[in-house]
Amino acid sequence: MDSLERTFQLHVPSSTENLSMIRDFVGSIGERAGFSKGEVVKLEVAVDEACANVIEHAYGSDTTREVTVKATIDSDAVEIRVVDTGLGFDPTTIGEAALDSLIQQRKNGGLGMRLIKTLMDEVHYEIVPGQKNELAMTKRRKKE
Amino acid sequence: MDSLERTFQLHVPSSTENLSMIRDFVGSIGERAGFSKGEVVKLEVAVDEACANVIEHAYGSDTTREVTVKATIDSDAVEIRVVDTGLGFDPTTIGEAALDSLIQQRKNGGLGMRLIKTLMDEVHYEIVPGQKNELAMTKRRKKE
Amino acid sequence: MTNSFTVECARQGDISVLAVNGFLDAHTAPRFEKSIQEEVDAGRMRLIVDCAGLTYISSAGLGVFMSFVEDLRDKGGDIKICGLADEVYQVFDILGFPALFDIVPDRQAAIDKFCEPDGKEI
Amino acid sequence: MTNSFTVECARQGDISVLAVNGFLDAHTAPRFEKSIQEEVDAGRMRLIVDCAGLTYISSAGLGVFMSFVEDLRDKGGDIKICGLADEVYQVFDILGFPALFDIVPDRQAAIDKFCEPDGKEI
Ligand SMILES: Nc1ncnc2c1ncn2[C@@H]1O[C@H](COP(=O)(O)OP(=O)(O)O)[C@@H](O)[C@H]1O
Ligand SMILES: Nc1ncnc2c1ncn2[C@@H]1O[C@H](COP(=O)(O)OP(=O)(O)O)[C@@H](O)[C@H]1O
Repeated sequence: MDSLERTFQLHVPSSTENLSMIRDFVGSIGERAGFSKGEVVKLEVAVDEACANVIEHAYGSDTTREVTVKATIDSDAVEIRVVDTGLGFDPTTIGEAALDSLIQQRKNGGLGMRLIKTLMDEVHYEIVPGQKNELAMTKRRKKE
Repeated sequence: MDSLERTFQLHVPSSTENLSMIRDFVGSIGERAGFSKGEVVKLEVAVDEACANVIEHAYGSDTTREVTVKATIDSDAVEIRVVDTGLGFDPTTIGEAALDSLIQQRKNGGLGMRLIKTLMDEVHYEIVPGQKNELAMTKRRKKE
Repeated sequence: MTNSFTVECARQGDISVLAVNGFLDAHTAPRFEKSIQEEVDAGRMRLIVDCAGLTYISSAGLGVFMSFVEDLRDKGGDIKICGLADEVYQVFDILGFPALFDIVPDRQAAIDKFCEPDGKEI
Repeated sequence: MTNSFTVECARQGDISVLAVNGFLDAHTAPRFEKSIQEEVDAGRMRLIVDCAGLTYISSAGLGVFMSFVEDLRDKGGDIKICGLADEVYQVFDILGFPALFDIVPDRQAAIDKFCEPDGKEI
């Protein structure tokens, strides 16, 4: 029944207002893939973080650009690709600060990428600055 | 605040299983546009009918094709375009049977297009059989 | 989940009450059709569809009512509909169902309808 | 609506209880930040955030807790967190919040925490 690969795509304007639509979309994908409630929420959070980063950092909070979320369900996994045409960045230069030091510095952020890496099984960036930046994230389906 | 035109797009495989995702998508669009609960449901039903027709008639229930739903919110209206690359048809040849005669003939359908026309303010088809068929539907935003 | 749908059937005397829940669309209508077909196959012609748990209906769901009602009426039965939420009722209403089906507030009113001599007929 | 978010603030003695409801993400976090800022500006340093109505949180929401807690503690106050649903708690947990914040089952337990001498300090 699930041998066939199924692909889905959502395009929304780059406003944080649309993060809820992105979560609903990704949540439905997770349900289709048979993920438990807890796993569905993890998928939603990871994609929410990725898209919030695109809106804030790649597009500098310009709400008139486009965020694309592509989802593929196959027999092994759900793959989500978040695509933007904004600034881009070099993910290898981003350090991981510990929570206690972020708190001491009164930071209100710096946890998004760690959350994505923890919640998903595979994560990688393909960056072509100003042209197309893609964050591919995979979450495996459990075999039971 | 709403002077800017905002566009959204959803692509899903042509399975009736995905009608619920389409409704969720369109429902969020309706909420964004400030429609009441009843108006949101009308929008959902109209687009559901259009997409169910694409799946059943344009694609002959082949679940491996793609249904595209494009939505635009501007200051006056919400426009939804349902796009397929299936068979196509001539909408002018489709008659409107009365409910009582459909019942007498034990029909389980024949109401979808009427529902779309009743629920939306403007409806028109652009058909290029086998290439691209588009059903454009508009629902006006009330000025208060 | 916004695509869940269930039907539960309870038999009371010669009346079958089908309680539907969730979303009745082109995906779930075949399940509803099967439930009604089972009652018909068992010779049960007096059906109440209790829609109190129904969140959504499209024409594929309405089509199930349309395709069975005439045969049931020919055999002295009917489908009575009850418990419609406003948003669901508006879809029945737009297509003219209230003129051709008994649509009543609740299950008891539907049972009472079966006791009246004058059922709606086309 | 899956993007609704509300905060209600109630003051009990020198403790302010902020009851949050709905979805706390990058879109709604500024509203949460503003509510906490209002308490801080009013000189109120003992805050309880009651998350019993919270359906969802992302790092933007967590960032609000992070950015205020150190200043509050410096001034003898704190933020206690209560009422987390399992799905919401897992996000706090993954990022190590339970080691650095008092996270308790309910509002009463949070009030009790403020009466203990040994609040968590970094
Ligand atoms: N999609 C992106 N485009 C550009 N820069 C990004 C992107 N994602 C992350 N970054 C950079 O990486 C940093 C760390 O991101 P993250 O861990 O999510 O924390 P935060 O977004 O809260 O700063 C950001 O501050 C930003 O400089
Ligand atoms: N998107 C479409 N592609 C091809 N044919 C269509 C399409 N939409 C409608 N039709 C044709 O119009 C007829 C009437 O459609 P409709 O009123 O929705 O009722 P139903 O789908 O229940 O038959 C269909 O039976 C079909 O022949």
